[in-house]
Amino acid sequence: MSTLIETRPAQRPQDVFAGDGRSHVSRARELTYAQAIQEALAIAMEADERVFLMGEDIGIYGGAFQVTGDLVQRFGTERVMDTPISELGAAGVAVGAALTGLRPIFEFQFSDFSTLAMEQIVNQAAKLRFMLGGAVSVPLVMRFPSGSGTGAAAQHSQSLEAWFAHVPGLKVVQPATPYDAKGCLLAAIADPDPVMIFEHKLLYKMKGEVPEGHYTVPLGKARLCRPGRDVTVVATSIMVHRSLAAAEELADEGIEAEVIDLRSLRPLDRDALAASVKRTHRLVCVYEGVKTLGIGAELSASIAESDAFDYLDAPILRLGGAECPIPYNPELEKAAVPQTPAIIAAVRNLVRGRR
Amino acid sequence: MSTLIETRPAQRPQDVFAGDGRSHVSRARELTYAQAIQEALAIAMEADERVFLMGEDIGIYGGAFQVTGDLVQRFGTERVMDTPISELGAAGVAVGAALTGLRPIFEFQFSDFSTLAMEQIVNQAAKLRFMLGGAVSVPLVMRFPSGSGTGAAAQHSQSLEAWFAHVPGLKVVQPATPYDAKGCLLAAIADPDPVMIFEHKLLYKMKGEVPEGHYTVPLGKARLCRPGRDVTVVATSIMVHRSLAAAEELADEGIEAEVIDLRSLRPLDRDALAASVKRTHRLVCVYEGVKTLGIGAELSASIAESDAFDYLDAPILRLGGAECPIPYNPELEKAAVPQTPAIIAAVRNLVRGRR
Amino acid sequence: MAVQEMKLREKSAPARVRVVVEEAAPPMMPVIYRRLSAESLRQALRKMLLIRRFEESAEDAYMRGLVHGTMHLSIGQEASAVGICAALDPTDYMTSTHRGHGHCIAKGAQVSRMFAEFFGKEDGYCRGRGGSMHIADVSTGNLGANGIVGGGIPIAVGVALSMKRQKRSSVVVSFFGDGANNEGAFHEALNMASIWKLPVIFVCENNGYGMSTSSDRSTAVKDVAQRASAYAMAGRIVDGNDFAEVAQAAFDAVERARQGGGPSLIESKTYRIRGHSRSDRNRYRTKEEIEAWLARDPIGAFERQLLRLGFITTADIDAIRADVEREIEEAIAFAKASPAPSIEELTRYVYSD
Amino acid sequence: MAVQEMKLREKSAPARVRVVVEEAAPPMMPVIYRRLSAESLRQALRKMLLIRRFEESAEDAYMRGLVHGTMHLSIGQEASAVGICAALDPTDYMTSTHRGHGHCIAKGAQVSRMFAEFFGKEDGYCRGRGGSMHIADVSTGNLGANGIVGGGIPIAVGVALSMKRQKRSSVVVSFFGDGANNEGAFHEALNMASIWKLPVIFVCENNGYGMSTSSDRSTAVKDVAQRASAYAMAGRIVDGNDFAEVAQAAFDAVERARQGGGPSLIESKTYRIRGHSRSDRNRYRTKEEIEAWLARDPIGAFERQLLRLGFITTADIDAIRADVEREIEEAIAFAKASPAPSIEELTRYVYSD
Ligand SMILES: Cc1ncc(C[n+]2csc(CCOP(=O)(O)OP(=O)(O)O)c2C)c(N)n1
Ligand SMILES: Cc1ncc(C[n+]2csc(CCOP(=O)(O)OP(=O)(O)O)c2C)c(N)n1
Ligand SMILES: [Mg+2]
Ligand SMILES: [Mg+2]
Repeated sequence: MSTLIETRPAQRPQDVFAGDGRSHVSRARELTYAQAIQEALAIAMEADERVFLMGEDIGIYGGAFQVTGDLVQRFGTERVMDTPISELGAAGVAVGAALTGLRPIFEFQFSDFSTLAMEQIVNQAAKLRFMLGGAVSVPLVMRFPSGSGTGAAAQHSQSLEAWFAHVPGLKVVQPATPYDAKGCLLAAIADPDPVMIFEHKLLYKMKGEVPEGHYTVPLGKARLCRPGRDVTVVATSIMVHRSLAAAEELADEGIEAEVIDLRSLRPLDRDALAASVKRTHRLVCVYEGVKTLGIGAELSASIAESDAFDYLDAPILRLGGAECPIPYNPELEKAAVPQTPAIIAAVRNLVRGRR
Repeated sequence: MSTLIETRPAQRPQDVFAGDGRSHVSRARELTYAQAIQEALAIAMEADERVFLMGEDIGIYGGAFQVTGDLVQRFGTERVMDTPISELGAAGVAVGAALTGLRPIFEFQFSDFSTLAMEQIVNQAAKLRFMLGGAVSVPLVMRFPSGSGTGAAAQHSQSLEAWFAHVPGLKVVQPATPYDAKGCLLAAIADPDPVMIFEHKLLYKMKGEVPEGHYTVPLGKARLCRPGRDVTVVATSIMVHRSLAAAEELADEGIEAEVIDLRSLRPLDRDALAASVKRTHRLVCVYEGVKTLGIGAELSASIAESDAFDYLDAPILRLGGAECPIPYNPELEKAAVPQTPAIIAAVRNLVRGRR
Repeated sequence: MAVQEMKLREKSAPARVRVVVEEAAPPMMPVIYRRLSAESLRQALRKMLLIRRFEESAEDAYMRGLVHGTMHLSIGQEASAVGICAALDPTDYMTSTHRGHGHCIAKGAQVSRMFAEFFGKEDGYCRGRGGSMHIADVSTGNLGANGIVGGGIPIAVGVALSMKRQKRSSVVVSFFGDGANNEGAFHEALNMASIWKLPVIFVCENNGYGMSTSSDRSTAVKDVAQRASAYAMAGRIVDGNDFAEVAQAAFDAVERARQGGGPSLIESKTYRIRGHSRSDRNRYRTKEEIEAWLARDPIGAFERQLLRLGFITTADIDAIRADVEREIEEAIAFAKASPAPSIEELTRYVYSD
Repeated sequence: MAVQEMKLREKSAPARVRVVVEEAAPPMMPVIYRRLSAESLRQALRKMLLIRRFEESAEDAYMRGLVHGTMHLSIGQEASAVGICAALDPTDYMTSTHRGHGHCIAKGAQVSRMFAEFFGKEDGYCRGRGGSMHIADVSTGNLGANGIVGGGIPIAVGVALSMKRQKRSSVVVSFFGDGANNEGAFHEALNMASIWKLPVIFVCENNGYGMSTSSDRSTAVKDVAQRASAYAMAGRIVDGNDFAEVAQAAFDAVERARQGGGPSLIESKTYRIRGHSRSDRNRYRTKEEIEAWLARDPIGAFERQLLRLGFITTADIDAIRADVEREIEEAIAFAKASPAPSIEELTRYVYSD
């Protein structure tokens, strides 16, 4: 029952595989996460006329987080379209375009504004294919800058990915590295169904190796970042890095944590997780979304109902966001989501049997 | 660590307690779930001028499910306000009214249309008090007719309560009986914070004992519907009844299932659930929302991380909605959500150790 | 009813609003009929009759328990659906509403597959997954009814963007009701269509009510067409029960759209004779109001007009009616005989895979 | 700039649009000044100066790392905020925007508690939980800035409903930008305010851009005020850099609202001198444009006018400026000294209990 998990390092050139003939393996360089996304967008637009970008201030402004940068200079305003501040309507426009031959990539300026477009995303994009008995498909990509840590307070700092992962018809990914940011985006663009990509704002400036050219990271596959025998730590997005940092420190204490980057929330790589838990017998889930009903709830429940249950030597822990909106004050803001010391303490206590 | 769980029967007259002086204990009669809600609305409006109703077609039409019925005749169009088809704006109107002295009760015609109002519900109603450091409160009640079984297909049959339960600042209840429908609603109206009430459309015609007059059911408390030693079945809304039916049949086979009606999704009565699991050593969660990241995920994870984990003799099972939109065809529609035979089979297999 | 066109000032022009009211009664022979062959007029009548009989038969099937859920019938609104679609090519697109049976037929769908859908069968347009509220026929450009009021409007704008970007000459019609015009989606969609000059025709079928709520009680302006001015768009009111008037407006708007002139808003004033849905107890309308509109039945009026103008004979009409009857009967038989979907395929069509 | 008022036809009146354009230049002494005491005019100037210095000091504090996150400064828009609020009583309400510092001060907030909020302190108006984007002062009726563009507009309508229902005489002002007018929330809110005749004044501060996107590229009509006609509402354009013009429109609209005459839309044409937020690289505007608007600085113009009309002397102005300077300094000192919230209280204020 175990399944494909990639091994470290995260950015192996051999991850690059031929997707559609245009792909080629090539040297990896260091790019930031934002640059990696921009490169993916450029590659896709270069290769396929149908691909275009929509969003607020993604043109001359370059996007609120400078992800689209200078793409408008290169591809023009027809393919890098600034929309009015009309999230619901613009999402509907993207759905209509996707239904009839185009491949829109929609940037929400902040993931929080998805609250205005849930109708189009959830009732239309996610369900149209099913409701019409397969007569259509909706090849739509949406990008959501998410998460806290920028001092932008409660309405600009949410991590809402769990909502989307609750919705059949959507695919939901949360790349944690520049490599995955590019590869998942290219996979999403090639996908015939709506794919929601949650990008952490604090990751945009993070650097990592990114191969040139076209490659894809398969949607729905978790990634093994660090093998370990004592406990499985499954994390998403920025929490992958905090969990890896925690694992380094724990190693000094003799605790070997296996760190898994979930990468995809729907489909969910349940088998990979179960296989890891069968090896380590302990599970800690780390995520930034509100703890209650955040992705960790599903991960925990998935293991608790699987045959990995019998291998568990300890309760399944979750470290998620606090049960409050994200506060403005920087100290409160930090306290509202898992930080490395909290991960270390939780894992240590679990492995040492102190609860 | 165990906590208050009420004992059966569900509709004990002694549940009635003095809430605010206007309450009185009285004889219970049979009312439908819809009538029970209507009675609660009438009592609250009679007692408190600030209470008023907003929604689409709740006036002369009486509501899509005849919940408001003839209330407009009794209270006039100022207090039973038909709104234009403007869910986002009308939700904002409710927030503004709640902020400044009124007590709006907002009916979504179908819970699916909440997708249009997530902005106001999640960014404003849920967060305003926090964002303003306690300077305001938002005493707002929203009612959401939910669930499948009416042949209304994918955009009129969703069970989205888990989304709301993921949002700190909201309270979320799902009454399963006429008794609770009335008592939870009266508690919600008295509550200073936003309360979201998810009502199952198939329950509206269900009859049950409902005391006259004012009483409240505390928000955040689960209800023990049926004691049992072999397994805890925790269910929400209509699944409570299917679980009770399953328990009756299972009793014939010698399996005694303890059935808990969760009633409230936020706050969540984790202690009551843990106490029950410690007694029964097994847990099955039954809910209609999509299985992945539905409320059962949180229930399972909550037990798996608690000290009740050590009492578990078997994996924690979840029966939730299928991973698809609700189909129109009636047979497919039934197959998309848990039905009594599936609950029986799952519980039986779990208790008998067949997995 | 007089055609009323409000041309709104160009973006940079000085504030000035010109209101042109053509007061003259329609001429004996509507101008638009010069563009339509006698055969196409007969076909239009046939479609209107087919819609009427489809709706009545669907209602009947519902009573017999063959149809699950609810239905929103468009009886009384046939001229609006057929008049608009008369101006469309098969390659043009449409988004429709919960009250979408008429639009679907008008755009060219087969009633056999529509009935099959209503009966929840595999031969249905949605393989039994969608039902009445999601009836669609992608092969004729109908992207579907929609359970969400206003949900189709921005989608139509996206389709129009797609056509323009792909340099395809297709235009898009977005049907919606008077109730829908108070949704934010309406506002956002019309604004975007206008700034991007997209080939979309917004058709508001104003039947006076959104469910039980009259336009008076829900919409701040008397005529939805007035709102066109907020988008620098042409807004036009037509008698939705008059095929010729609807068709004229549709041809004009489609022509404008195809020539790159951008979007238009047509308000088609009409009436739904039946209740909102199957559960409507009709408490919010008077018998007199309904009867007055029954007297303005679009099909009867169209028949009389075609007879008067010599496009058709009573024998022709009888033949068409009989033909429609036969088509409906065969369609129902087909639908009944169609297989039900397999429970094994419950989660099929969620993803493309 | 000429005052332009478009009165739209009543719902049931025949189609007719009257456009009244008052072409005359403002008289030497603005009419509205007859209603305002010399003292209140000096106070208005003081508030404008206080806003300006607050913004500059906040910017400075941001550079020094005292302010977390981002900020949206309203430098250049002071006359709009103060002109509108001049017509309001302390019991009147307001909803504001992400660019809300000026509104907050204009409505009567203390800059000390505002700085404390920006510094994330317990004495802040939001106890350090909200920051710039949620700055509020409920005691003076300011229900808060809002991080969601358009988010406050329907809330304002709800407050107005609340006032009407409770028979309180308060009115509500809803500030929003030109960008916000393309949100569905704007449409839905204005429609409801109109059908229910609520005492709300919608104030669109049109500074030409929503972030980098000019009105031209995002809004189908040239003037947002034109959209009032879609809600049978009075729409009025004012020079947002001219205190008197703004105040006149505000007094008129407030009077109408208080007397039960329903809502109005005021479009206040202005300009933000700084970038959209702290991260703006200003790629979308020309230096010339910015300089042209700098020459139309609302504060300088107001000072000159008050001097010319004899309401104030240069010595007065100097005294006010010095006084403002002192207030700002003391406020910053207060804010710095204020305690930080306790981490223990992280989840406090989520619920009332
Ligand atoms: C977003 C949304 N809100 C409410 C409803 C419920 N509903 C369905 S049809 C309808 C009335 C629509 O009125 P109108 O747009 O005038 O269309 P008509 O039914 O008159 O054809 C309502 C309120 C819905 N389906 N979707
Ligand atoms: C719903 C929503 N969409 C987008 C944003 C991001 N955003 C913040 S301010 C702004 C521009 C607003 O423009 P306008 O309404 O004209 O106000 P201004 O900034 O010019 O004062 C944008 C796009 C947001 N905060 N909320
Ligand atoms: Mg209607
Ligand atoms: Mg602006």
